[in-house]
Amino acid sequence: MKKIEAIIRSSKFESVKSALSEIGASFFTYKEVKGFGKQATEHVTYRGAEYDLGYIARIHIEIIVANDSAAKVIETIRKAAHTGEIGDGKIIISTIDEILSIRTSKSNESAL
Amino acid sequence: MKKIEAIIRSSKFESVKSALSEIGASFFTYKEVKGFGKQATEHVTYRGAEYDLGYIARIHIEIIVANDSAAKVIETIRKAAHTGEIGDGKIIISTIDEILSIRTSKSNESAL
Amino acid sequence: MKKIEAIIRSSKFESVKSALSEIGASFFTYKEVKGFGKQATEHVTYRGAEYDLGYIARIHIEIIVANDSAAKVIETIRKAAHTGEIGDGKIIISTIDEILSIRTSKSNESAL
Amino acid sequence: MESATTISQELFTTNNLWILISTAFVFIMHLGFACVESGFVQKKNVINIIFKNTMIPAIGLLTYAIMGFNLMYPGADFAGGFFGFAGFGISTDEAGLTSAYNPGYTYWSDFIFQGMFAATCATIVSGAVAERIKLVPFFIFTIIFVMLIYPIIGMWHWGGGWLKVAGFHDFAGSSLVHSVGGWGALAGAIVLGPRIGKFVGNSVRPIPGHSIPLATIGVFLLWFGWYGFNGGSVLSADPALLSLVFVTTSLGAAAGAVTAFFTSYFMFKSYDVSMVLNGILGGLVGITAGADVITPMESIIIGGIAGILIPFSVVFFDKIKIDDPVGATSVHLVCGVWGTLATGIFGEGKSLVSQLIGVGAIGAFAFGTAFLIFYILKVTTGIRVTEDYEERGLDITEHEMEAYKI
Amino acid sequence: MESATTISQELFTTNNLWILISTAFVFIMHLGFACVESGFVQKKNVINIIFKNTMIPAIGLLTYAIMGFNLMYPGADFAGGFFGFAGFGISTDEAGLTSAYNPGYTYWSDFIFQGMFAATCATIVSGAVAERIKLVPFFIFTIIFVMLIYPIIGMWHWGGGWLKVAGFHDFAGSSLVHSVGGWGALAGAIVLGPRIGKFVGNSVRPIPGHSIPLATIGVFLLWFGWYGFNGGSVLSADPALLSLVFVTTSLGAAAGAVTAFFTSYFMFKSYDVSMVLNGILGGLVGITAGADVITPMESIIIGGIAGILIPFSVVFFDKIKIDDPVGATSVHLVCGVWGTLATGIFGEGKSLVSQLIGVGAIGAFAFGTAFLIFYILKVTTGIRVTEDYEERGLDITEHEMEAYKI
Amino acid sequence: MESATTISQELFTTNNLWILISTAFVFIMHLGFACVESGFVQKKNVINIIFKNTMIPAIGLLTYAIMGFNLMYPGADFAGGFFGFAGFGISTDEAGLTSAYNPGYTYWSDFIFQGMFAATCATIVSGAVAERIKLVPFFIFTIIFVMLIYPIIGMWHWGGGWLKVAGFHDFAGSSLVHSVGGWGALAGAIVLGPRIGKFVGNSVRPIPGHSIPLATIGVFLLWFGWYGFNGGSVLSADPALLSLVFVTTSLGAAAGAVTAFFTSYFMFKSYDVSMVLNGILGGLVGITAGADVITPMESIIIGGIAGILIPFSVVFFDKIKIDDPVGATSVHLVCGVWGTLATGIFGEGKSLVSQLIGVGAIGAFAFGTAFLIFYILKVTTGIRVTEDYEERGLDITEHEMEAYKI
Ligand SMILES: Nc1ncnc2c1ncn2[C@@H]1O[C@H](COP(=O)(O)OP(=O)(O)O)[C@@H](O)[C@H]1O
Ligand SMILES: Nc1ncnc2c1ncn2[C@@H]1O[C@H](COP(=O)(O)OP(=O)(O)O)[C@@H](O)[C@H]1O
Ligand SMILES: Nc1ncnc2c1ncn2[C@@H]1O[C@H](COP(=O)(O)OP(=O)(O)O)[C@@H](O)[C@H]1O
Repeated sequence: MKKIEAIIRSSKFESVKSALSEIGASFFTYKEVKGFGKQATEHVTYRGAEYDLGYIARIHIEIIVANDSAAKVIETIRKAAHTGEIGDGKIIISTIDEILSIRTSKSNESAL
Repeated sequence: MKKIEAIIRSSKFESVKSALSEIGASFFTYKEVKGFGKQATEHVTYRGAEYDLGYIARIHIEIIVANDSAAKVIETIRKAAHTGEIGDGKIIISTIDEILSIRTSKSNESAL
Repeated sequence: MKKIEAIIRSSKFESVKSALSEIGASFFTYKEVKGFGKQATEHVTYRGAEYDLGYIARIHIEIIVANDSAAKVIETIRKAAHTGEIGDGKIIISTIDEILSIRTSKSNESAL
Repeated sequence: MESATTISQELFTTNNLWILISTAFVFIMHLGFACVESGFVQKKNVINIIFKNTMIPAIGLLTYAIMGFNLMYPGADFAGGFFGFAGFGISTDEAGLTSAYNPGYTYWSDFIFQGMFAATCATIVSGAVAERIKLVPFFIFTIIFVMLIYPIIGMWHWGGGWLKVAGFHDFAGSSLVHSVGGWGALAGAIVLGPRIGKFVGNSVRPIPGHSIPLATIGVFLLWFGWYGFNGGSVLSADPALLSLVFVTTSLGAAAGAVTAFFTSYFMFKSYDVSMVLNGILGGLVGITAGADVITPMESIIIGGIAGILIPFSVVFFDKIKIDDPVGATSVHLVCGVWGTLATGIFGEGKSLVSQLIGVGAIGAFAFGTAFLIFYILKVTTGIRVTEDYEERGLDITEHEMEAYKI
Repeated sequence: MESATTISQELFTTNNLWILISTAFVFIMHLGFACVESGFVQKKNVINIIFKNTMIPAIGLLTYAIMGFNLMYPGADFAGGFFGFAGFGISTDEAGLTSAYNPGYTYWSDFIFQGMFAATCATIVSGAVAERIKLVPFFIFTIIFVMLIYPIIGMWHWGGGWLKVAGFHDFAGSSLVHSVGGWGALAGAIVLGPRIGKFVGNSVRPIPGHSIPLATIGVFLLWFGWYGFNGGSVLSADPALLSLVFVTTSLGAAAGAVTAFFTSYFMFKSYDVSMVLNGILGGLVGITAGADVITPMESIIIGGIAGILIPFSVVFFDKIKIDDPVGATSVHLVCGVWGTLATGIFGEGKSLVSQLIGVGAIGAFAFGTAFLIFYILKVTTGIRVTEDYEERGLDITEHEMEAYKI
Repeated sequence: MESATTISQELFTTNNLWILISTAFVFIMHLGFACVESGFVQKKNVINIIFKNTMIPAIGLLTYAIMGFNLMYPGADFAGGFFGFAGFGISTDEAGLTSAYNPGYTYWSDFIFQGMFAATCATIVSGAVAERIKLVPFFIFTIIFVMLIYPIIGMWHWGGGWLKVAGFHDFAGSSLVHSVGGWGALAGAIVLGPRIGKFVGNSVRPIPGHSIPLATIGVFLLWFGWYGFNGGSVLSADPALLSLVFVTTSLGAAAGAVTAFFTSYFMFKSYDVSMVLNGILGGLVGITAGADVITPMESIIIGGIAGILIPFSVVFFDKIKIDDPVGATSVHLVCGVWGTLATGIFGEGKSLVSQLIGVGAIGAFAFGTAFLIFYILKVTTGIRVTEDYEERGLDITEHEMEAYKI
């Protein structure tokens, strides 16, 4: 089983979500995170003093898939989240030992 | 060392927390996340237009344990988070290279 | 490629951030999480009833690095986040399969 | 106040203007209640409490126009009685718009000032039953309580009924408004039972409110509105009495804050802002029955004792496992009763016995009827949401909305 | 009202005091608008709407001092006309500060009460164009709208112009203030187009507001301020008329809440607090044109129909793909027109024909000029922020600030 | 104003009513301060600032009743003096409740209106020392400042003391209230030192407030309350003067908003809402000393200059490393001094020299005593929380509570 983590632009979340559901991968977990990267963070002012907001608001998606669907999911996310501008984000793939469904106690492919 | 991630119903957090502390596993980290899955998301209305809230509020627990206690922790979480209704969530187990205590600089078992 | 997760005191975030940028590791993602550990959680009162807040507010940093820079990054975080008091937090290191840049489609070292 | 025949048009205009401005002040108390109660509930039940507290003044004004006003002020024919009714609807002739009606106000001013008061008692209840009551049964309760129970009790004293004759004194409603609401709150909290997880075994698990700034805005708006609540109850702009009422009201609130601060510090060893906020409200409720007949020094004593009562009362209701998320019973019932009795103790020419009779009669009737209504609703429509709804929160389940997207 | 020559200094003082207190009440409506509009927009555009709604009353007061007041009240020379101007700036002689100017108020009171009204119509527009309009063009629109369009239309009726002569009746501004703002809102929403993602194909994607508590505070403050808006429009403290206006205003709002509740429940099967809040505002707008000439019972009917119109109107504008984030057109335009017509139907001695003429003329002029201004701005400076700015939100992009650090 | 012997009961009633309504308006300023200051601090210190700003008016009213009132208005025996005292407590005879006391108000009205003012200066200080001061020492400071320092300075001018004789003019307190608070704020900020991390080397690290909507609500409520602050200072409902004061107050605030907008735009190239909000407050503070003796046009100039001063002042205090989280010194001290001087420049028959003497004497005494109190507290009880407390926030550490559960 693979865990795919994608750190994407908040503004691209809707399109990634629908792209994923089109290929049938509509189960996942996400949260709002803050990112530093090559993209300059927002430049803001408060009471006359300028400063960097210090981060870019991003969405972190976590999705567990069977080994053979991983490539397709990765490609789908990459395409849907792509703008070509600095700040598009990263996809991180790792191997997990097991995923277990709390409801059914089944594991791996049958847990999904 | 194993990393156990559990994505559970927010309403089950208290019972998972006390179940874990009963078996002595009272060190962990958690955050609020949003999940998509088989459970239909909340159906809401705003100014006359219906829509899906688009997610279910969930809690994501992350707990690092020694290999030999993993099975017990997993089973404890599974039981405490179980309702049998769609939407109970998943437990994801993976192997980590190392855990390091910032305070003591000790690693693995002795870092916990 | 290594994934380094650090769960640190919120109050140490600024110093970890600058320490990382000094060694050139200025790309990462973070979020606010809540932690249980040996450190007693805040003791609070509400309308005459005392209770534990039930958690300590922490920052969870996630940073992907090439294998050979891992040690340096880990040591940098450890030093910058260290106070010696209970509650300093943990650093978790694991091996990932791959990191992919959404913008360039390059992977691993060249994705960073 | 001069008699109706001799008052000048100038004074009548000023008096009437003050009653109307007071009406607007009392109106803002509804926002005060909405803010206090929504601030003290969990994030997941905010829409629900706002929905109730927005509908309540609307329901209150309309039912008061339909029959409340004529139940509460049935006229001289029912003087000294227990019940009277002057017919449905509101209307007046030309004379009703002059000082011939009353030297202090026109018929319309009378109606709207009293009508704005009416809904207050239901709003008090909504706080105590928050986070677990079903919406429709609550509205049924509200309508009955505001349209019938409140005006009937009000008639006993302000409408010239038997309590008036018995020498009872309740200037602006420590009993007639606040304790009536408080008794309803108590009845509701008992019939409903506590929120899930509030009492586990013998321990009390606090369920903190989601926004203290919101609750603070509410308390200050209530204090502000109280200048109309007590000030308008002078029923004219009479300089001597009105200025006394402003002073006693202000000092009562201030004293409540200070004593609640010290008492809660000694009890809990913390600077608990929720206690100070409730202390202010307790002081205001306490001062309301006698604001016209006590001295400023006495107002400090009465408000100060109210502020001391608050933390004890909150702990007491927790101990007997009555779950009142916003402290409505402590503020409105306990301090309402205290204020009414204090008027018998301190008020010149007032009798503690009459006050006790009033407190007892009002308590029996308000608590009894409220308990009955809630109980009948419980066994018919049901009054409590399901466990699942309660855990997920009423906003998503009953209103299909979230209060915040932050 | 007695004539200027006979009124006593006492009555004059009371009348004038009421106008000034009303001014403060109307002022607080600007906070009400700021809260409603910021509560109903997304978190990322909160600073932007607050910025606008803070600048608007400032701009409104200053431009009204510079020329608005003298455009709206050019004096008897222009009676029955379409346009008049009494010169730049404000000033008065001694007599302007006595009842010789007017039995109800001094010259300064007249100016400041009217000036506080002036900015309201621009505030209404800001809600409808929220989350996507550029700041500077919006301010240019505001200045022209408040300094020229609003006073010219106001002159037609309140300034003694042709609509006055035509028998038109708009007591406190259902048309002159609210529908003028509503027409501007409609023009702006049309010229700008909908927010990205609001209409996808044939489906409507709701974009929920970020804080319902904030919106609720706003609605209650507006209701509170309305006592000054309508009450002050009596232009004296006359007890009979003023107390009637308080009653009709209150009951209209209450009826709007109740009918919006039922209508939206039957339409959407949910207890939608945003509809109830808009229902209250609709009731208030609806009652404003005739608050002085209808009975309390009629006020319930007028406010109640306004509350029914609200959910239908919201759905209608969604259907024709006009995106109005806060419902300004439904509240101010639809209910403003309804209130004006209702005055012709219910108001004693009022003519529906005159009301129709007024509604038509005001609509044509307000919509036409607003559309023109927005259109010219669109093709010159541009009025819409870039897609990137819209997605990231105007707070970060235009103001370099965030509304919350929670 | 007619003399006491000739004023009619009607005018007396209206005058007195206005003073009491003004009292309620001034009361709401305390909510305004609470909102502004809590909005401009970090989320972790919200309970703390709310706690202070809730206790301050309570403390202020009680200490003013105990001795403040009789220190500030010791009576004719001390005319022209530096210090006087008429004994502890408040009380009056029958005559004190008639126009024999004063044609504008009763004794009780006098006390409560002045008492509501009293706490304002301590509230101003609380903003400047926010996020790092210990609670108990702050309350000790507050009690001394409100019970002694403020009334003594007030006596110099309003109590008929030496500044009165010297021809000093401060209508409603640009100096007596705002600059006194501002000097206290400056002293506190200096003795305490900046928050951790505010000044790093030569650079200023902004620490943004946690809720701009909350701060905005506060600013609007302050503007609203100012109608009572300045309007009530007319000490009667005199139509000519009162309406002028409403106009100058409104235009001063509006001008402050507009010039702060432009100035901050030119300085920082951004539309900074925090500057506009402070600009409004600066305009209001600036106009307060002369609101009764200047023309509307002059009020625009005075308020406009105040709005220009704000951004420069904020930057200046940052440069000299005085850390004032909410900008209290810029708003209340800088604009308070400016307003006092402006009265000497523009006010008919007013002398700039007298104004300078007043500004100097008040500054020396207020800053000197405040510095001394803070310094003594620093070396005795300590005034600053530990670094650990400051980093974790005062809400959790001093109050064991969190402001939000969102
Ligand atoms: N080494 C890293 N570890 C973890 N997260 C990273 C890393 N590098 C980038 N990110 C995340 O990806 C986001 C986008 O990266 P950025 O360098 O700005 O643009 P791009 O991905 O187009 O090169 C960052 O804001 C951060 O959240
Ligand atoms: N493949 C997946 N990857 C990541 N998270 C998942 C995945 N499938 C489910 N989840 C998480 O688990 C939650 C529960 O899943 P759901 O399918 O609704 O119920 P159940 O676990 O009972 O089958 C989801 O809301 C989501 O947060
Ligand atoms: N086994 C664990 N798994 C996941 N997170 C942990 C674990 N142990 C500790 N943590 C995280 O590290 C934080 C600090 O741990 P704690 O035991 O309080 O102090 P220390 O790290 O100094 O021993 C906790 O609050 C928690 O967020």
